[in-house]
Amino acid sequence: MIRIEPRENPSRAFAVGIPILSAVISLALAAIPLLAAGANPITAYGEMIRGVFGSVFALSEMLTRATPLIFTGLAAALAFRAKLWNIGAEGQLYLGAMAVVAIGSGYLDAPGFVLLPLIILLGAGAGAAGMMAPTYLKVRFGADEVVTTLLLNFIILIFLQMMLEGPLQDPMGLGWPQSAPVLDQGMLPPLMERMRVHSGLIIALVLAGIAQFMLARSVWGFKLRAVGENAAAARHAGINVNRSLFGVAAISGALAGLAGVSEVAGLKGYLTSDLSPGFGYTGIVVAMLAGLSPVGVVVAALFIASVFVGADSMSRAMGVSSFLADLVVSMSLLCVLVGGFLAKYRILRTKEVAS
Amino acid sequence: MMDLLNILLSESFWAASLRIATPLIFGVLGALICERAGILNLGIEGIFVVGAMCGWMAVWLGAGLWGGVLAAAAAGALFGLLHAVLTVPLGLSQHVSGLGITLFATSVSYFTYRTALPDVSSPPRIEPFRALDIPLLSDLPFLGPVLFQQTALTWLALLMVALVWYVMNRTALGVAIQAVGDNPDSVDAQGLSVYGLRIGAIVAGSALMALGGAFLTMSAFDAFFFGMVNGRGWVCIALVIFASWRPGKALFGALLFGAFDALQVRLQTEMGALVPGQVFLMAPYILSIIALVIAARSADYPRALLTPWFKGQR
Amino acid sequence: MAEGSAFAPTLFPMTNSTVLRLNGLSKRFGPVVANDDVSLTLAKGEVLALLGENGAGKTTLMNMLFGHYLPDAGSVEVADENGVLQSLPLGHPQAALAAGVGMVHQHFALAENINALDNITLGSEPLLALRRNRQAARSKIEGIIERSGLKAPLNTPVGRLSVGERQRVEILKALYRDARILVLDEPTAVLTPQEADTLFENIKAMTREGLSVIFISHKLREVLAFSDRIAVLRHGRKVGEMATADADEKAIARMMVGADTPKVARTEMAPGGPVLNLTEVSVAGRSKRDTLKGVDLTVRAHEILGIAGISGNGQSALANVISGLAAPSAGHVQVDGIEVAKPSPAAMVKAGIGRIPEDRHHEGIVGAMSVAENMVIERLDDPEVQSRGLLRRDAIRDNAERLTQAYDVRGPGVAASSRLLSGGNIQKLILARVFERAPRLILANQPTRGLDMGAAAEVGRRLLEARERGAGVVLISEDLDEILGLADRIMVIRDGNLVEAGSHDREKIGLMMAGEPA
Amino acid sequence: AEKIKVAAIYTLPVEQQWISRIHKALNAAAERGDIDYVFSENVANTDYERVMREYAEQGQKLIVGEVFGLERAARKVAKDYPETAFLMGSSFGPVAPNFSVFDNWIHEPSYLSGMVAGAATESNVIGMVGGYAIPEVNRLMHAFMDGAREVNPDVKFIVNFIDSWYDPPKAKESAFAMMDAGADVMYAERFGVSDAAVERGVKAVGNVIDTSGDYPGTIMASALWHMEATIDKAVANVAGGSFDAADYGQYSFMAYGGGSLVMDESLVSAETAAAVKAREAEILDGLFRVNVNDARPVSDN
Ligand SMILES: Nc1ncnc2c1ncn2[C@@H]1O[C@H](COP(=O)(O)OP(=O)(O)OP(=O)(O)O)[C@@H](O)[C@H]1O
Ligand SMILES: Nc1ncnc2c1ncn2[C@@H]1O[C@H](COP(=O)(O)OP(=O)(O)OP(=O)(O)O)[C@@H](O)[C@H]1O
Ligand SMILES: [Mg+2]
Ligand SMILES: [Mg+2]
Repeated sequence: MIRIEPRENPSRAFAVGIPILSAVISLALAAIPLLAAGANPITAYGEMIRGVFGSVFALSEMLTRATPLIFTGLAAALAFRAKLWNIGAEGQLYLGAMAVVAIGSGYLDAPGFVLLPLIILLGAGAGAAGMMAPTYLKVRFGADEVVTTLLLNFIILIFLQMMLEGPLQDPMGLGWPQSAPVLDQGMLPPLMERMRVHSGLIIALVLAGIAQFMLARSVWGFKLRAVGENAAAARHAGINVNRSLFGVAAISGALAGLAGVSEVAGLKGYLTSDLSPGFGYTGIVVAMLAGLSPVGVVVAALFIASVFVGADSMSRAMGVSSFLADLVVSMSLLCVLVGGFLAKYRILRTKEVAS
Repeated sequence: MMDLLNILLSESFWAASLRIATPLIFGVLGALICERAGILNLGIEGIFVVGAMCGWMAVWLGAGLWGGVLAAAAAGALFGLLHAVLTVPLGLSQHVSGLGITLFATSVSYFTYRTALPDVSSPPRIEPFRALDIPLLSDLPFLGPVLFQQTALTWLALLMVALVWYVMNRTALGVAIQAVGDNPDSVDAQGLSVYGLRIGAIVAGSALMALGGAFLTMSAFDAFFFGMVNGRGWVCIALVIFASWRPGKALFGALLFGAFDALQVRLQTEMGALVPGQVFLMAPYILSIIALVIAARSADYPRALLTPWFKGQR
Repeated sequence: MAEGSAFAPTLFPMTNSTVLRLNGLSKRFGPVVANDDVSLTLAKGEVLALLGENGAGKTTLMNMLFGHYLPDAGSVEVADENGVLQSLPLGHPQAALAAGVGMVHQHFALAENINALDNITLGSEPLLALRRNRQAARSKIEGIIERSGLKAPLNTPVGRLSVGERQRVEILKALYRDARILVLDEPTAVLTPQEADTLFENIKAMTREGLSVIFISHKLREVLAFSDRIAVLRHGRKVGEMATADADEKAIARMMVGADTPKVARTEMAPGGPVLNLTEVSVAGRSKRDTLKGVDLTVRAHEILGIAGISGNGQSALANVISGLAAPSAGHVQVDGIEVAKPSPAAMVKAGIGRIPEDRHHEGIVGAMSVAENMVIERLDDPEVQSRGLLRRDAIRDNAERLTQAYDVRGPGVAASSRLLSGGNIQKLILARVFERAPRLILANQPTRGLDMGAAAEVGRRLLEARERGAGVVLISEDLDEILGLADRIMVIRDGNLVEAGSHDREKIGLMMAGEPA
Repeated sequence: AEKIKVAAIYTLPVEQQWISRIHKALNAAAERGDIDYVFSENVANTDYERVMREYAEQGQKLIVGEVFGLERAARKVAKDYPETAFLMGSSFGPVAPNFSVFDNWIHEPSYLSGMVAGAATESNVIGMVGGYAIPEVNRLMHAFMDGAREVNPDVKFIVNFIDSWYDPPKAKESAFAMMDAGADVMYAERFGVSDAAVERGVKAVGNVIDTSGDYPGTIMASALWHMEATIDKAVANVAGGSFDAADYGQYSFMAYGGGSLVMDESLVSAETAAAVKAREAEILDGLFRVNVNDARPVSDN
């Protein structure tokens, strides 16, 4: 028989060592597909590390990939803290992105200090609206938000396609379903010459810090935690549960919307329907890996981005199928998940007590 | 211009609805079994991919159509087992594990497919399931084309609805699965294994989900493509709540969704000039949300859904 | 008596009729020693009462017997059909069930989405069989109901049954498995006195057919009335056994806590002006328990108003109105003569109402948050707790340090999760939170349910103290003894109606509760 | 000669019709020993720029791909790596010194295949199932429609986009719906359409790739795209050190062998075949120009 017991005082070495160990194990497991594809795993690991840390460019690429994940990870982490299961960050990201190009691609030719804040605000607002709707359906009708937010992702994506073939289409785009470019002064400034990493990263980091602080230290965070951990007790204690839910829904949606803002106004400059390769969904994974802690989200996002960028670059260097990257990411995700468990619990084999 | 009524009365519309619904029926039933036992399985989208890939590949390697069905189910069961181990004895987050399984199953399938077939410019075809064409029945006026010219997998799906209903409502196993999804302690106190029931339900449910994927490559089409599952798994997650975790309603929900989809393509061909095509593509999803809002009040969730349970702990 | 010794002699020497023997069972949970070398025997047809304070280890001991927990040491022997003791494989509920041990858990272990019949037969049939023989099962259960008098609707989903019915379904579950040894863990905690008496009479009748029973209870009245023998646990050790015939309340209490428990004494006191007025208040609920039909109620200062009644007659609705969780569909609520315009929990707290909720785990505390945070959860607007939206963490901690001292809340510290407190200490936390604000009115809903005598006495003392200070108290309880002991005035709630009892006559109130004209 | 190092970056898997043509041409060049060929498929637009830079850093001499989703960024990368030659599918023009563009300009054979379809339909209804309404697709559909209208002014079109590159079951259902609405010839832009045609026994016209082997007796004609001309020209230029920014679009024209029509003459009437061939000759001689129209096609009703 197997028994699972919480560890009494997990040592610090344990808390740090186990995640590292599980990351190492996941790399070891990555040897299986590598060997199957006929590549030398040892060389491959070297390539993988080089792909992330081998150059300023590689590092910048990793940070670029982590940026939207911090936003969507925060979006999921905060909502999940209140047990509001927002699976819709992907759609909210696109709402934010649509707001950016709706206003920023020439509709309003204002100076940067007006346009940029406006873009950020509107993008966040659009994302927030995208989460308020399902929250309303949940509060008012009891409609499960996992499902409504998930379905809204599809609806918003189709809506986006419609907009990109309609009102938002770039008249100069030769008919491609894409928006006109965001005006130069509406773009988030890059952080480094000739690199893609941009100031969206700074916004993401600052927001993670604020979220961490507010969660632990503010009345708002107190209420949020109480609602998430035990809504009935929170209500009994006089906390307005619905207001808390709407509040966190707005913030969560806004963060996801900012992911869209940062991708459009920080990176691509215009909007297409394939802006996000699933950042919204990966954000959920990031949030849970982080144990729903905002600072943890930053670490988890960097981890996921490193594994992806490293594995992707390695697949190219080794000449194996580029589907390897997602495979390695998923394997390390599962390993780290199990590792996190082992850090908190121990599994005991109990002998049958003969009596 | 054919009007709406004409469409709704045409047998080909209903046949199409059932065809489109078939993978969803498998998927909803699978998700239903998992959730009845208290476990959300967001791995469904990836398990669809695995089912589509393995089923097709087995046939392509010469296992025969039913061999392919078995291979798909086995592969689905395997990934279900992984999800089960992570979420049941280890009690890890069902959301993350599920999304992780989807990513894992999808990338394993793609990587395997590409590594096995590095140089195909056009995916290899198999001889898929053909419409059954049951002699007399197929010639029945309306029912003939709608029901009796479907493939064996559609029939299997309908059979599964009946089977799952029977197991859930008429057997001790079904009662135990319902109980473990509501209050694991009730099962534990009666000497049944909570872990066993949950793991079993997830494995069985995942095998069914994989058949939904297999239908795409072995009946609806005859080859495997990247991205061909195209969100069908997620739709099942929505439908299972719409169905209040009941097999009969699951069939109804899947058919409804299939009918919307079939209607959508027909209306789009008729009215494409008037309304952007996307309006029709959105319709099934919007209608699902509306249906959910209407159904939500009466939906009684498996109470233990998402809550891990550990033996000997409180 | 050899307190805690490994070889504590059992009062009754083993006889041929011994059906159960626990030998030196021990169990630790991390640093907590829940059971330490406990031995017990049980004779055929005997009713053994297992007593002890909250956390003494009673449930743990029974859980080891039944196989939920694996002991760290010790063994269990159960008599087979021929009366020969056989050792029981440990850690397997299935083995215990097969050996004829049935257990009714402190917390219901019922699936609410399936009916009573299915709950009862769960696990007794082969899982992979294609058919079930429900007819046979039904007639067997009906036979048991016939013999035991434990009536419960079999076809209704358990979620719709009352607590009393659920309790009976739990027992039917055990009897259906042909239990020869029945373990009942606080079976009457949620029952009315009448229900409890009926239950014990039924069980008593079954012992005459050879059923042996161990039951756990904090209610000495029923222990003295229905048990044959008493065993007492303290801090995980067995500290004594006695025949019930030789026992009295005082002796038992001393054995349980190692000292006499203080008796709560109520002195008469002249009531002051009204602090709470309900006029023609109605609540339209979905079930009987959530419905009020035009009730009038006045509570005055220096007064404890006891609300007696069988559970599910509208107590929840009444409590919800007073605590602001439910808005009346008609009528007026006045606190200190001022109409509460928009009732909400926050408005009620602001109006000076302190609430002790019925379900302390579910409504009273946020288990994952710290003791200190739970201490201030009702006054987050207070400048002592926050300034400009930020928590004043030092003040919050100091407040908690002071209150845990003053109210003797014991546990792993104010920074620890409140979930880690025992039930009694959770209740003390809530008392501290409520009394600290010197409320004008206190709503105490089932405040001592599940508490041991010491903790219950503490709650009573605090309520009387508040009354002396000038607060009004609404005490809703199913424990008639508690109401008789504490209340200045008693009303009976039945079918959503409130009626003045007019006296402290136990008999008369009992009849009113049952709905018979007094 | 020394082998040229060539890398390709595709945003979709190499089975996608469009991409498969580039992939095929590059593979052919690799087999001949002209180039060393590596590729990355299914690269998200977000990652595309990184992959371009990685290949450039690796020292690839020629990078082939499609930059419809990132026109500006791609040109920026090219500027940063002047030593590398870029040949990209693009809607815009080339940028000196090293950024060349191409596109699948097979509107000419599409027009011809439209003639085949227009002559073949008896119900005068032709169904067209597309993936996304992008210029690359719209253009070919319009050419096809023009061709059909030339031989049959009464023909009506039903058009449907499934908003997915890869959902053959969905494309198939869409095709069935069109046949229910009377279509008896299908324009098979997506996988799945021809399958539906086979099941219902109607005829289909293929696009970009030749699938007549898979659906014998169903595919009357296909407008094919051949990237060989484009690729070989670019590789030769790189090898000769003369690669510069140019529009390679013309190498997809019929005159350069970049586009062609195949017909299954057993399925096409002699009369039609003759007319088509006459038109084909005119196009090759530059006597007939097929119109280019990138607007989203809609159903007639
Ligand atoms: N899940 C748990 N994990 C670790 N320790 C626990 C857990 N539950 C309870 N404890 C410990 O057990 C002690 C007593 O808790 P418990 O809830 O069993 O009290 P109790 O004796 O049942 O009291 P009451 O009858 O008042 O509810 C607590 O102080 C706590 O430290
Ligand atoms: N699963 C568990 N994990 C951790 N601690 C536990 C567990 N079960 C019991 N304990 C601890 O063991 C001790 C004995 O608990 P037990 O529930 O047996 O008390 P009890 O006598 O039944 O109390 P009560 O009268 O409150 O029901 C308590 O301190 C409790 O916290
Ligand atoms: Mg107990
Ligand atoms: Mg207790």
